[in-house]
Amino acid sequence: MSILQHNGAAIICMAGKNCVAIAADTRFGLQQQTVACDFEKVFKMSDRMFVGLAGLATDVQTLRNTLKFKLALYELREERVMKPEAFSALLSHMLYEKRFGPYFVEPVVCGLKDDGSPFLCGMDLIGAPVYTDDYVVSGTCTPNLNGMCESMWRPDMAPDELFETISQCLLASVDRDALSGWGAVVHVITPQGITSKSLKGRMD
Amino acid sequence: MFRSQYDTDVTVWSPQGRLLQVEYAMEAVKQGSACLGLVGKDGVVLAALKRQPNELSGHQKKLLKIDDHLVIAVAGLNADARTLAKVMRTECLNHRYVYGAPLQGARLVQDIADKYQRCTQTYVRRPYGVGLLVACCDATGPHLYETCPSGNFSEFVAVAIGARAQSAKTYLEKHHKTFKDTPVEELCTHALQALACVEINRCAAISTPRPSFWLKLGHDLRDPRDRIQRAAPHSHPERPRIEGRLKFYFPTGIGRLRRWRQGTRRGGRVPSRRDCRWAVALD
Amino acid sequence: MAQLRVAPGGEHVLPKEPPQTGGFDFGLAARNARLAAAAGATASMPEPMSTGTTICGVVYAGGVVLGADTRATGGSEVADKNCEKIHYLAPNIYCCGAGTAADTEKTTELIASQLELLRLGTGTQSRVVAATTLLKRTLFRYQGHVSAALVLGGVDCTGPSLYQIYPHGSTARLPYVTMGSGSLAAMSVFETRYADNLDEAAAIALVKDAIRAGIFNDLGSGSNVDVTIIRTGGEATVLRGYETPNDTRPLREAYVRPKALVPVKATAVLSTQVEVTDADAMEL
Amino acid sequence: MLLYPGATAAEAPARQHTSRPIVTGTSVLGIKYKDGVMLAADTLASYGSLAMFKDVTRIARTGSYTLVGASGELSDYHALLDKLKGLAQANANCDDGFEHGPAEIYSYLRAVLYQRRNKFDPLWNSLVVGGFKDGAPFLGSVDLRGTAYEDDVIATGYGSHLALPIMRAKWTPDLDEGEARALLEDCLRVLFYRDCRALDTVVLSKATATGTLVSDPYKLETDWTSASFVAPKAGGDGDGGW
Amino acid sequence: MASTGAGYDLSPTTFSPDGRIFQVEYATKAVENSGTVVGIRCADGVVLGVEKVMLSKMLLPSSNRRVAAVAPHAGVAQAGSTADGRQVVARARDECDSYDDTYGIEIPPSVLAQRLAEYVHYFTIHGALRPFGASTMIAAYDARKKTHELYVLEPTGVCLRYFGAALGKGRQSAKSEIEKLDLTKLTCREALKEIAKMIHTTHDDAKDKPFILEFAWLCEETEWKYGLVPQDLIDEADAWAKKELESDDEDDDGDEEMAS
Amino acid sequence: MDPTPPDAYAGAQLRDGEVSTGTTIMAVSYAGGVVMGADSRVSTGTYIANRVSDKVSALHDKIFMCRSGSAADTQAVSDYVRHYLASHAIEVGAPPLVKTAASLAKRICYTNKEQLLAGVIVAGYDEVDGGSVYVIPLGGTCLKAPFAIGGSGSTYIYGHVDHEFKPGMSLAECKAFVAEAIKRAMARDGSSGGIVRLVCINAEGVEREYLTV
Repeated sequence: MSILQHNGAAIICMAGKNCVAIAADTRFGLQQQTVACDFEKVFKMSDRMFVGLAGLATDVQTLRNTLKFKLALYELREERVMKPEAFSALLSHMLYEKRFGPYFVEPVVCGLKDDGSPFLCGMDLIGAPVYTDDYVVSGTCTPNLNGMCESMWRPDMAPDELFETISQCLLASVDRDALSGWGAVVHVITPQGITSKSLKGRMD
Repeated sequence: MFRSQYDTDVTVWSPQGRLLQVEYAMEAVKQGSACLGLVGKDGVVLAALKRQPNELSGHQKKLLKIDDHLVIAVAGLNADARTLAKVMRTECLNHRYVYGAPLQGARLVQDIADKYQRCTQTYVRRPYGVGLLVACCDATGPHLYETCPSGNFSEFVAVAIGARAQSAKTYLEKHHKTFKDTPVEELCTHALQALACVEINRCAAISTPRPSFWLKLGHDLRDPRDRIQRAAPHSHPERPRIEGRLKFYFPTGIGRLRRWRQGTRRGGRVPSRRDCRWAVALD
Repeated sequence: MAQLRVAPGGEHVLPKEPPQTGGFDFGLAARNARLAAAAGATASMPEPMSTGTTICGVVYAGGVVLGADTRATGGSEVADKNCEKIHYLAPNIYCCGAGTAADTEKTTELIASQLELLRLGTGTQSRVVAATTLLKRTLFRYQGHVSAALVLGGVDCTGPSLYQIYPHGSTARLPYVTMGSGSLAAMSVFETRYADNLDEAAAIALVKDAIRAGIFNDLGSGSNVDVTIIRTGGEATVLRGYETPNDTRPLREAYVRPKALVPVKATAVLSTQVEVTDADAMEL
Repeated sequence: MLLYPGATAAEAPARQHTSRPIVTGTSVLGIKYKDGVMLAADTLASYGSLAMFKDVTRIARTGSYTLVGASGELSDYHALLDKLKGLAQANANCDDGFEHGPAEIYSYLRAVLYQRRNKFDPLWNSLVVGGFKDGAPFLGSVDLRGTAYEDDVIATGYGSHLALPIMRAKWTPDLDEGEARALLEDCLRVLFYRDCRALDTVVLSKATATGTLVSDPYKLETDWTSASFVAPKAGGDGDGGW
Repeated sequence: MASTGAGYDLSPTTFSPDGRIFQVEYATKAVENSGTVVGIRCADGVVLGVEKVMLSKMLLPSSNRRVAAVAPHAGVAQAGSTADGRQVVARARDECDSYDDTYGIEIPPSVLAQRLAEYVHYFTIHGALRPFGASTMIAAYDARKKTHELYVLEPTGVCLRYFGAALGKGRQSAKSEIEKLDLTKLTCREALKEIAKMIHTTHDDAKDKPFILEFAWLCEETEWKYGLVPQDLIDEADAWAKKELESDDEDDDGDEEMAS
Repeated sequence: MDPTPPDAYAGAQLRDGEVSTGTTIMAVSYAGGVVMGADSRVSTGTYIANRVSDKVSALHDKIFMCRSGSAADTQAVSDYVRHYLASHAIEVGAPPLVKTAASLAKRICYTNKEQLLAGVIVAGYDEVDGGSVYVIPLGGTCLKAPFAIGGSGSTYIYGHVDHEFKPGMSLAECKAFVAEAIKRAMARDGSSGGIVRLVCINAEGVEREYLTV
């Protein structure tokens, strides 16, 4: 088993029309054993931006703290909110800096750009960015997630439809993955605000 | 039959250079009911008389399918035939596995004949007491072979073996020159006529000619459409007349055959000319 | 079930901003080695994303044409269907990358920035050989551990030139070059059809067919053909998605999904929370 | 076999197997064309990287209809040809006009290679079987695991990387003999350019309605004339170093 | 057979008081009753001719071959039981194959003959076996010595090299006919005709079953490869033989006698 | 299959302490016969176990085998071939062909390839084929060649022999060709050395020569 699969995760970012959503499961496990089912792995980085961190829980939390620190420092110094494009570049470089001793984390970033259009970015553990305009996934069941999203995603979804789609994709995927699931959260980001919902999932 | 001191062991030659045990084994073939086969333009037909050993029993199994392209008819000790058929089926399957194609009939027959022969040269086993007619359609066309307990085998245009096979042979010898241009549908008629000769000469119709097995070039027997074919004897211009007391099957529906005895049969309905077709089906 | 807590004593000590020393940070290397040792033979270290890749380039009468497919893979999984493998180095120099995605991305980015600085310093157009030299020095320093296999093409005052750069830092200047897992397929096209002094259309067609050979014969390569043309004079045209022989979007969109989704029976919405959109940054 | 006088058999360490190719041939190519099937291969047998034998024909006729070409271990190929010779003689002995066709030879080889693989003693070859019988061309390939497939174009070894893309792009079912030959020669040339174990001396063979034929070895023409090959420093910068 | 029936003739492992092995002699009887087989080593090759008795009108002419190929350079013709003969043929093929595999060259005729003789002989020394009821003529070419050779292997296991030999019913008259020929000059094509005539002569149409001629050869013309003789040559030889016999009959009418 | 065949030597290994003919061997055929040659060094590791060995073993009156690889293995092979060849010669009543000797050696080397470390050259004279040379490297491939070299020293002289070999050489030219090639290999290969042994085989008979360097 890869160390990336030690704790289990499933995360999706998906773009709609002038909205973007991020969904993640909430399981925290130690290999086959489930320890908690309220583990956070997506984090709000600004009012228009979330980051999802799938991988080794200790690195997830370390990286979250480092990111929050850097973000806060940036906002203090620059007196402006960091754009998702810049945030992704920052994260990518942070990861690549540890090219030969990486964090075991594969992040996804989603947010709204200045013009309100969606921004999506995924990365491998050493920061190779993948920019897409439909969806990105990360975690222990990426084949499932990719398969679901590949068939369910459509252009220009409204927030409600986006929520429905991303939820279905996530729940269906984790149902076929032993290492993720046990509940989920979905955040839908629109220019008007963020709607967060907790989903009930299978608890087995 | 005279008693000879040379006739109890297969491995003993008689002073005349004969192997009497082997010859006796060949007598066993003549005890079996008659089988015959004919090679035509596009296929081979096998036909056999099926005895019912007992009023309460079913009929014998005379025709055994070996592979999609190869069928045998047996006369003699049925149990011996079964073991040979098993070997033949295995050989055919092995060949299909290795070469992805059907085994040439001649090669199989030679192997089987060698198997026969080995029993005639060692002390430990008795010779096989069965003769086979092997019909096959392979890469070199339709073929008909006969094997016998001595280990000899021959290829024929037409041949009959078993009890009173001579009558059938006589019929076949009379017509065999035409067979090579005859399609199997018509050959079936000849086959049944020849078998009928056996029964007529016997003057007591106890068993019946049951449907024959024919193999046609290029036909896959697994195709259900090929499994049952009918041949209309009336279409054959030189069809000889059948006389005497003979019973035969005729179909009242595809695959379902009803027995009928002329004039006397219980519950039998006298067939009209239209109904009177020969059934040729997978045995 | 208990909420996972961080270490006793509250929040982690936030890391200090690392000093701007450049180079790689090996801080976690020892820990990772221990983790790997502890996990033993059952564990495998994660594989970074690689660009399985077909990349190539050809010199023609009026410049250089570079081409690339757009598939990125993680193991056998397609990680990105439409990634960009032709990287900008300078206005007159572009570079295709194969190998570990992050390495090609970051290495070319680094060299692009060094070239920019050099141009600002010298006020002249970047030389292709300079880019090649910077790249080979960088790669050689890391002894192949930085896994970038590159096809570098550009036009400068000496005319068009095309280089092949291996991850260990060796280079070769050639009229046609292929790299990546699909390089054999692409090379088969060049070796049968290359000629000196092609015109631009023929060069583009040749590159396109070489990439297509990779896309259709090599599983590590796929999706679209990207083409970049750099003409004598240093003017470059980037044709992203020059050909998209594997576009499935029309297919997917043609499929009409039932309007009303099956209601998510097992997942009730437990809480709905509308965030205030203009939160104070300090609150973070 | 003992190590030194007085050593016991138990002291002798297990000998490492040589279950790997030693004298090897590289790619074999095959295509169907209008009149039948054409196979081609170079004539090199390598010993590691040593070009040991330069005039070895790696395509052989077996029976009247079939060609068998091989990449991989040469001794195993020769052993297979001996087996096929036995098969052909068995057919001739029968005197009944029947001979195995290419499809049957292919199936037979598949069975042999698969059986050997199951004994963990594989015959280290990738074979290409081509032939023409009963009006139909046949082209198939069998590898050391007994994996077998038929196709219109087939390349083994390095050819599957370098020649297949060319053949797939240029092949059509109605190639005439000249076109087929040109296509195979194009592929062989690319293999010579780009495969260290390839040679520019090749044999071509064909199976058509009139039988099978294997050419004598002949040399391919190769091209080394591109201006930048001739004068690599024409641009002044060489390979990019100092 | 003077001492038959005395119980000394029931096993190949039993000698009779006068030192004979009757079972082997009886097996030889089976050969003597068979159709005639003639083999001639001519100047330019070896010809094997067989009188193949056709037991039924419906038999295919190609059926029950009495000649068989065993290797490219060797073939056999057999008299006696065809079933027994096939075992010898199978053994011959095995010997040819394994010799080629081992030594990389075709088996020399003398070695082939020797090895087959050992095989056949084995069946004459075991109580659980019986001797073969077939004799085998071996025609083969020695590529090294550039000689073509004819051997006759009998059920006893004796195998000798011949210039001309005959087996089966008509062997006596055939042998005397062969002796009249000049085998140092006779060509294979001529031999075909002579053999056809011999077989026709020995065949009694009234008493014996109908037969067809079967010929195989190995000669310069076939590049020293064993093969069946083309049917048109057989037909030609057959016609020539029949015509010769008719004219002989006419001659003989005067003499009132004909060699039977 | 794997497009890149591994190094041929990698699989076949000597056991510790095994005596090996780290060797240079050679055979050339000419119109009337063959000339064979070998160095004389036999080593265990870097110790010379025998400095005057004879690596050209007689298989029959006019057929010889040059041996390279494990001394024990190649001796066993040549012993078997000699045995079979002797009985074969009696059976056919004539001197065996070189082709036959090669076929026997191939059969042994091929069927036992897992167990043997033997690369040999079989050469000699017979009345059918004249002089002929067969090479049987590791793995048991058997090929006929106008001339052949083998053993660890051969790798140093491929270029030399390719350049020097001319079809249709005389006996004297062949002898000079073999002697020179083996001397050059001995000069550069640490595992070859000692003296050069030549064996000339033709219709007249067998003649051995012993050359010191």
